[in-house]
Amino acid sequence: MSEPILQVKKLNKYFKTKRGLLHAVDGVSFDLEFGKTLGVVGESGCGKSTLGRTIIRLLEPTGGEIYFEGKDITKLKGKALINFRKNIQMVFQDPFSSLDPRMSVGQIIAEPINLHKLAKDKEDVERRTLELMDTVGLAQRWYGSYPHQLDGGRRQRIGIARALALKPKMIICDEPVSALDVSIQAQILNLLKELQETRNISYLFITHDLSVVYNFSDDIAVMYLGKLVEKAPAEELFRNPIHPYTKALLSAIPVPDINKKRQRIILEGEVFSPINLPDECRFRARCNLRFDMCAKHEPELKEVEPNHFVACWANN
Amino acid sequence: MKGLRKERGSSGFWGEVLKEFKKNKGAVTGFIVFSLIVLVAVLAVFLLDYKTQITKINIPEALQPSSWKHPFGTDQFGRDILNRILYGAHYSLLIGLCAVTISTAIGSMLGIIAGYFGGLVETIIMRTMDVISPIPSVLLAICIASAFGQSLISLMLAVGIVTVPAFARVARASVMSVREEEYIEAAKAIGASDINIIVKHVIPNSLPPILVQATMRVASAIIVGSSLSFLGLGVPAPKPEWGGMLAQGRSFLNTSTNMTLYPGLAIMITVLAINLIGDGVRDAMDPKLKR
Amino acid sequence: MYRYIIKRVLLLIPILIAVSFIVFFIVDLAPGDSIDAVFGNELSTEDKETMREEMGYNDSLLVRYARYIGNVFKGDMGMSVLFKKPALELYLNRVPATLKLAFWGIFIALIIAIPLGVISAIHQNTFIDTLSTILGLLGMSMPSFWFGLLMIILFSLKLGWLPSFGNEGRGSIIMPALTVGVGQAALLMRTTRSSMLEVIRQDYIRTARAKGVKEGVVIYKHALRNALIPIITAAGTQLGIALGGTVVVESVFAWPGVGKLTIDAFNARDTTLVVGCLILTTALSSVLMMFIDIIYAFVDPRIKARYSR
Amino acid sequence: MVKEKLVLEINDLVVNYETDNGTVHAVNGINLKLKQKQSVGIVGETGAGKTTTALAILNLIPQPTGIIKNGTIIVDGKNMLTISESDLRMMRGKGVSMIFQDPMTALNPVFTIGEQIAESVRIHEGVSNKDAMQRAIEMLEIVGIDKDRAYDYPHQLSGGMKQRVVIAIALACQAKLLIADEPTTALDVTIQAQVLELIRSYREKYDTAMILITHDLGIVAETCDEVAVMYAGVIVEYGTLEDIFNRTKHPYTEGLFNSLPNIIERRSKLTPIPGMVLDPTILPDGCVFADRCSYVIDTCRTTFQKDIAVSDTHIVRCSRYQEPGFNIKRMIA
Repeated sequence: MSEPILQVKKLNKYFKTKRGLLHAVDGVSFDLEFGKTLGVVGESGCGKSTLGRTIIRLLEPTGGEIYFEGKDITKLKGKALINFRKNIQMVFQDPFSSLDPRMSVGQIIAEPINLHKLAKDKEDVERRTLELMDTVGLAQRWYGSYPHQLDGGRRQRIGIARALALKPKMIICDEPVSALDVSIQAQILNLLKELQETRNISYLFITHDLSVVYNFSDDIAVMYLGKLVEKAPAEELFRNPIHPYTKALLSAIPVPDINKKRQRIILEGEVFSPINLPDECRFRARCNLRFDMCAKHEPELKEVEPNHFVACWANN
Repeated sequence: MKGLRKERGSSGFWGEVLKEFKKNKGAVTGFIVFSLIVLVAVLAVFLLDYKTQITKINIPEALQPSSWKHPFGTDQFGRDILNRILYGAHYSLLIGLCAVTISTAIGSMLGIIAGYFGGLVETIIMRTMDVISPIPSVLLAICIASAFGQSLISLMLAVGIVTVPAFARVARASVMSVREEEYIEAAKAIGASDINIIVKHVIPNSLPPILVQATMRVASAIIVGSSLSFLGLGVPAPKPEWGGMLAQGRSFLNTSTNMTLYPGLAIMITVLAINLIGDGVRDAMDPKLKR
Repeated sequence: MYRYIIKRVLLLIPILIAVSFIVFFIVDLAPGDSIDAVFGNELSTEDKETMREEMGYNDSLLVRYARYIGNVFKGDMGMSVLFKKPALELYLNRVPATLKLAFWGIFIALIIAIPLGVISAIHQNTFIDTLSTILGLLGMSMPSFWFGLLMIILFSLKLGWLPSFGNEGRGSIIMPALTVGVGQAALLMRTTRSSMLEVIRQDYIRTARAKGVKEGVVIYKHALRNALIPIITAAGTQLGIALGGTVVVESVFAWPGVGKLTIDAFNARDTTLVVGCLILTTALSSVLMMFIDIIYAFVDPRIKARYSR
Repeated sequence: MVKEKLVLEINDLVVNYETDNGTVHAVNGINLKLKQKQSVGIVGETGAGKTTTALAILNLIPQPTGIIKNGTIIVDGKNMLTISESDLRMMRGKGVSMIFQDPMTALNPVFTIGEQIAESVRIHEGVSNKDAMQRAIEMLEIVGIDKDRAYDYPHQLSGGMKQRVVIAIALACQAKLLIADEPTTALDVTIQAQVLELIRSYREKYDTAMILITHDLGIVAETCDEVAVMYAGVIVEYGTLEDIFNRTKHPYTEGLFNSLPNIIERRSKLTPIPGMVLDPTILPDGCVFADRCSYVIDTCRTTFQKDIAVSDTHIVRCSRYQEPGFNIKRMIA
């Protein structure tokens, strides 16, 4: 196995709030292989977006380490940080607010080229911009248009083109299709997949949509209240979910198929906010199998089958 | 439901604002009237002679009613009220425009800095504003105007300074909401520096509320300016400032309504025109209020 | 809730101290002093100079300010040179008249503005809306002192219905209060209209209609209650402005309030009185603003929750 | 066929919005019938006219931009578009009630949740304040919220709980017809499962007819008897679950299925529908889907096929369906 492109070790990101310390990301560790996709799933407020933003250093980590191609990037500053960002880019969730409404499509895509002075002259900038528009399937006639004149799918293509401009090795996709209609969603997912095949880009793919992540990822990590509770290859996770939360999550997906009837597990209660957590399993309150240990300590992520990691006392 | 318009390279934000503005009848009327006032103000300064036509005392012709010779009549010194109003236009316009330029420049700069950087800088700036803003603005303006002596410049400064906190607040709020947008994060992610982000993304996007505020404030600055002159703290007589002319008219309410009626009407029309423009600018920039 | 009020009151103290310094500083910049203004021709230059020395006028700004603020904490705001009475007493004598004027003004403004704004919003883009929008613009563009003078010409001089000055006599409050109120009514009407328009589009209004709630109840119970928050803010600000802004109106109608007192003090370069008036007026309007903030809590449970934390 | 009493009958409904950018053709002639106990899922993407249809049933189209150009909507024998204002009010909440999409904004922030439920009861049952409140508390228990929370304000509740309150309001007067407009779109999957279960068990108890509006075919498969597939303000295909899921006839329905990432069978590539949604201000002469359809022929661009009955239960609007041997190639797992 080759060296992973990204290694995250015991990463923490806490926020101070009025009611206490919010553990948005709490001791998350994982590796991402070259050219592969790791899907991170979880419900709103589980910290998956914070995780992505901390890795690309839009947020300062509270603790832990991030290695990119074997290099520690946790504490990079100034120029070094800006240079690091050429390698790792981000596609955002909201195709409305992630594009500056005052800039035209051309200007938005050209911005990274200009910032890093990748082009020789103005014509070169334009040529590269148009090339990028071609790559993401955006007709050249949109070059001078403004984001609000385009629909969600096209806007998301602009975001992807902007991320590609720096020829990154890795892209963090933060819910890139959740604001889009299904027919457009499929277009964007196919585009991302194509780019991975032709350019060998690695993805960290953050989403709440399990069917999307199943289709798109090689490995899937399930997050609950800031912690990874299960991680396994996609097929394995869907065939053999072990953590009770993963089981419930999978059974809750409505399946557009009337020929297969499934048993549904309905969880009690709601997702809590991860503020001032006691030392106990954070899923305990909603879990259907509570052991004594669950109330005493937080379970660690352990490999229970090859490549299949679970944090649950039931499997220890 | 958003229509997908398919025109290539359209005009962008400012083009759309202009288009919206042009659709607004009131705003266009306001703009035309305001342009005429500006034109009149400039022409009057050049064409009317200050010594002979504006300030020359001519007691025999005092307090005349409207006539062909003096359409708005004459004041207690026999001076033609129409001429004085035309000549006085530039005082009010200068006070309104300069005062707002001062407060917009200072206020929004402070607000942008406070909003973007936050922390201690923000605390210092905003606490200072908190100290200035509870002082009733007319009283503060009176204070400042009298501190700098009775002159046009001190009046502008006075009217300008009292609105600085308002601009700082608007600018800060605007910047803070822009700062939360994902495109700021996106710019950071592609490696843009703070200065870059402020100049290219934050300022252009936080401008609309500041501009709306500025337009509206020109109107109120003209009123505050003429109020101060009315109280005897503004442009000194015999200069024909509209507020000052009204103050003189007070002594002749019984004998000459003209002296009170016309200068006030002039203030009102000017302010109305600017308010119409302000409404137009606001509606054109704020898609939320449309429909 | 009580803790919040106490906190607010305590916060007011440092702000007022800072305000007093700024005012003290600015007033000090003004050329001339009260001794010149009051005794200009009666005393010789030397006599005036010894008087200044005795009264501590020649000390540095900071020394004078420290002395002043020290006295203020003892309840002494100094003596007015002009009236030869304590500044605090003079001010307190005048406050009722100003409060009366400001409150009547805002009352008139509210009873005109809220119904008109609501009607305008629910009949958006109709004749009524256009008409009230135009009236609003006119009201906002009219200098209050001019409106006051026009009313004097019509109602006092031509018709002889109302007294043209002072706080005595029947109906003396009517014209000053209208003068204060009309401009504010215009502003408040615009706030009401836009706030109502915003609220009417909200989903919860649709929910209310879907329940089968009567249209009138939808507007006056579900919508107006939510729209009130910005209206209260605007009314509060207006009240604050009214307190300071009555200066002009008080001057037009020779209304014996604090505004007129301040102007008289100014003209006489009566520094002690000017500073006193400004600080007290600021304090008064700050306290009023605080009450407005507390009123919010009764309208909006979200704000109440924030306070009680 | 025996004429059954219908809960809802929509005939040739046309709704436009007059905007600054032109006339938006939101709903362009739809027909829909609903019997007691029956549940129909309306499926379609953004701008298909689903919500407009729902609001039209309650005669709640936003004024003054929204205009009902044509059609009748008969709920329980009453035409919602022509009855008097007071009759209409009595129908709203009692005859038809609606669950709105966004629980964050559907509740009035300045009233307690108990009060908001009780208001509906008070209007329709003519009971005292106290009894209405009692009923509101019962409703809260039915939707699984502790009765102590009746005096809470919406901001004190989580998103899932707010949606339960919205449901409680809709169910409070046991309306004959329930319209649920994307009731779970704003919610997390585990909460979505709770809410759907709640609606299902309630309907079972009271035999309520339901229209469920959603973009998620999975939810339809689990909660509805029949499906209407909408595109650009038109129902392009209508049928039972079996008809739509297993005997798909319209190319758009096919496209929807093929675009979906499937958790039963993992495919490496999805098959999206090419192109973008139709500009709603321009209504074409021909079929609304012609521009994106992979089976398009010249006639599709000039004439728009009327409804064709495939069977007693199955209707499709596609001119190519009549061609002998025409079949779409939907991949069925």
